Amino acid sequence: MKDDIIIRVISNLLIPFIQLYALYVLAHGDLGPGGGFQGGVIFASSIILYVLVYGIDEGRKRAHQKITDVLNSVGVMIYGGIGVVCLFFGGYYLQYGKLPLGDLKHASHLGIYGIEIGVEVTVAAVMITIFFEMAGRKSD
Amino acid sequence: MIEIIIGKYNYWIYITLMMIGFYAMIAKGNLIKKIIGMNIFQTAVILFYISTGKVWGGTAPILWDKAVIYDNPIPHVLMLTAIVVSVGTTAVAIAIVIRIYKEYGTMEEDAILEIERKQAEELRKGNTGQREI
Amino acid sequence: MNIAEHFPALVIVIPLLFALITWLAGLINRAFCWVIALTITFLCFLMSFSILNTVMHTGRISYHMGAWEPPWGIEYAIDYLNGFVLVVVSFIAFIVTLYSRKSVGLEIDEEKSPAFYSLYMLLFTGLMGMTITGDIFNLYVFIEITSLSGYALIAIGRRRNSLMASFNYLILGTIAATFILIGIGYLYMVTGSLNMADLREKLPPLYHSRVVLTAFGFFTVGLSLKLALFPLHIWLPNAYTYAPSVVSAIMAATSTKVGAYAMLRILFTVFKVEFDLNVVPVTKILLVLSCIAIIAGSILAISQTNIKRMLAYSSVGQIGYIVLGTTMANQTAMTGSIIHILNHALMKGTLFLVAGCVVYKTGIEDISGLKGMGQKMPFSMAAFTVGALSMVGVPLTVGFISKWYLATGALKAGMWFILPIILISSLLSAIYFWRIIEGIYFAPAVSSQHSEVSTYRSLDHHNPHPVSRSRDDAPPGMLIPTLILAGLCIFFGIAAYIPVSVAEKAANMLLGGT
Amino acid sequence: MIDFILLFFLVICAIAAIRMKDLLSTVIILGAYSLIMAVVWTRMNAVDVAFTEASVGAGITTVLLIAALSRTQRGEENGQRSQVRVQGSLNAHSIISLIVVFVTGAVLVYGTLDMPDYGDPNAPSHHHVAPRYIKEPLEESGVINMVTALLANYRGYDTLGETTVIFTSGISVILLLRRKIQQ
Repeated sequence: MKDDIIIRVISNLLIPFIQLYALYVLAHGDLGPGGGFQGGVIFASSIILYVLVYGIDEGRKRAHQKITDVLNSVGVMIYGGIGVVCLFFGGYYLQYGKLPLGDLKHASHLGIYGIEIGVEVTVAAVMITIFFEMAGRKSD
Repeated sequence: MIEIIIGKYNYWIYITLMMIGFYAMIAKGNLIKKIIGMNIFQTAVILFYISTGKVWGGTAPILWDKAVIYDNPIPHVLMLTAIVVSVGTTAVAIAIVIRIYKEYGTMEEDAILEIERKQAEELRKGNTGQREI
Repeated sequence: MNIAEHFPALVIVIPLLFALITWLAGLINRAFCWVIALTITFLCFLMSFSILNTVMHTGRISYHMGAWEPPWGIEYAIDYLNGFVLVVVSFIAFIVTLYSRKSVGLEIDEEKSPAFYSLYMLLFTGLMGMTITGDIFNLYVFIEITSLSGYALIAIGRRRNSLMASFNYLILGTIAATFILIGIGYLYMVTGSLNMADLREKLPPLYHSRVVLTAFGFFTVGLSLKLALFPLHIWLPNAYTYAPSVVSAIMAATSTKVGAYAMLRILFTVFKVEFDLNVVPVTKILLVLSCIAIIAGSILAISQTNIKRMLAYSSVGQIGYIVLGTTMANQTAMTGSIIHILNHALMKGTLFLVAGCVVYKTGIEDISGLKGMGQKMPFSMAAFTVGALSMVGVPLTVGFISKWYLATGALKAGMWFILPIILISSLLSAIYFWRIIEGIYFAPAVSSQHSEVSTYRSLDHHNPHPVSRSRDDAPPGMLIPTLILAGLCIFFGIAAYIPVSVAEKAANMLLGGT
Repeated sequence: MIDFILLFFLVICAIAAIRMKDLLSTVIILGAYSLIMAVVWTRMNAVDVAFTEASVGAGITTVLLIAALSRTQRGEENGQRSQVRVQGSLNAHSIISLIVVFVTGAVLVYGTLDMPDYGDPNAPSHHHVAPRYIKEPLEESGVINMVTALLANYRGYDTLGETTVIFTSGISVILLLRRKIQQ
């Protein structure tokens, strides 16, 4: 579809906003609906739109296989790692209150942000990976 | 009787949807149809959970005033997990179906079983032939 | 921080995090994957052992995730029963991992091995998580982790049949998990709680509520599907037959056992034993089903020609034994059931590992291909014989111990008709195992170049002289784990008091004692 | 009233989705079904769940199913091959399935009879552990969205499991579909 100028221009215009919206959804998970999971899916959808317009090979240049492969596990590792850090500060697993980030309220708030980022990274990377693996040509 | 039907209408719808999805999962021969049935089936159960969390007059569970009645947030949280699980299962199922299509050239359960049966028969013939020698 | 205090969390979190690290390390160097998996499973075994030790001395451990006390947060509750199952699962996983290097090297494409080991670790994590958790929704989450990794691991078997086997398992597994989810929802609806211990306290006044009865029904059906109780076992034979050897071994040895454990939890911890006996006739239904499973599993096993399929059907029968003991609701039979979780894991593990050795060496999966293997692979076949004798229930093996406890329990419960069932099933298993053992030791070797081999095309170069009778056993990396399991089949057959002492306490606890 | 119409629509979409012969139409109808479901959940104030369903059910799942169709085939085969294969056995299978489905449905209906009514504020589930989550999210977690507080804090461990499920499915798909040479 990359020959169609209307589609190309509109999608070029939209993709940054979709990605920005994904971050907004992540950042506002504490105030309103949304959070890492929804943000991750929205982020992945921007890449999917890019692939639909420019094709798989172009898309792979933007989202390298190596990078998504690594990010797949980095997200969960951020999440699990925050839990382990809580252990080091004398708390139970995932007890954000023990993190040295201020009082209970602040520490929890930041801890929640941390894990939401982890979720977002994994979800976005996995969704992109799954899409790329499935969207092959019929022959292969 | 009428109160039961009206008072629980959401639950009746959930049961209907669940039955439709369940039927598609076990009775349909096409593998993609099975996956679609699976989605309907899981979504129906999510509808049930969300219904249990509803309180008449309640508002969305985002705190702005402690005096207000809120809906029960627990089912919402549990169902976020369930949706994620459902998309994960769907992705793996689709991956398996793509592989099946590549190997068998069809997505119809009966046709695949037929191919497998023939293959097993040939194998058995081959085996007995070997043994006779 | 006192590290031992956090073992309950770490025993899950460490394999989980290292499943991710395995994947990352595999991108750098594929050889790391196996090393990491081996180290971590061994570490988990040590931690589980330490947890069980603590439980034996101080009683039930409760670990609060995020320090939220139950029922608000998620609780990990370890008592005699799941402490025991944890040790069994982590030990078997360690042995199978030790075994896996060569076998995976042969059966899985090399570039896929990082993903394979990562999923293998996730399967292990899921099984451990199902065992340790004290929260009913957390149980569902771990069931899904286990199932998803299981589907993928089965689907990469060498033959294309594995794909359909995996897909059927996926459909039935999703039905099972969703049924369990419905059960959780119904219980939550009338109690407002998701914590198992809390549900136990809150449920008795509601025992006659239709909602609770429905929830119970859905739990029972869902878990029966997961642990493959007789009429719901249809996914199991194909899945175990076509999965890679390592996957068959770990799933046959642990996954159904953990399913059985989850069933025990729901039947006897979430619900009290009075409910199972007096309110619904569930123990009677399960009793009948498990008796049918025992007989039908053995009969179906006799007619099989593929060795893995035969073992899979025999698993169906053995699952019947585990369920059978729980239905009599007396301590002896319950002990038999719990001890059979260990014993069956040991003997089925041994047998599947031997099957993997044979596939590795010759590419043969057919029973007739085992003829004359006694000379060619003496150690593997000795392990097979031990496993087979154990399955039959010969004294001085673990199989005898389980059957002894089950039979005594049946007598105590006044259910005489169970004795002949156990006897008949032992005879039937003697028949199908004798057929093989006779072939192994007393029949001349046949040419193994029948068409079965052709499905293992890439294995041909491992098999230059298929008819050769000269000794050519599996490599030590595979043989040693197999022999360890076989040795334990005998060791725990003689020194049975070690596991029995734990199992008795667990049984007592499940039946309402302290 | 609008709730009834939406729910009615859901049932129609579900039936249409499994009756259609053209698989692409089926997938699109499933997307519509998910979207209506998201609207229903918004009406029930489950905003987070609705958001997720709209992005996942109506979005990603549809995309993945269409990707699968593009690599396989579009029509459900009911042609020559399947017409010949014994009609009788097919029907027997359908009948057994129908029986199983109706038994399940009957059990669920039986269970539903004793349930608290839809929206009943006195239902036990609203009074055991829920009040704490509703009262304290700001003090104990520093956020005002109770769902986020519950998801990330009180039941944060479940969410770790959930993220692991996603990771598992990603690795599974790689294991199943990744081709050997990637240049």
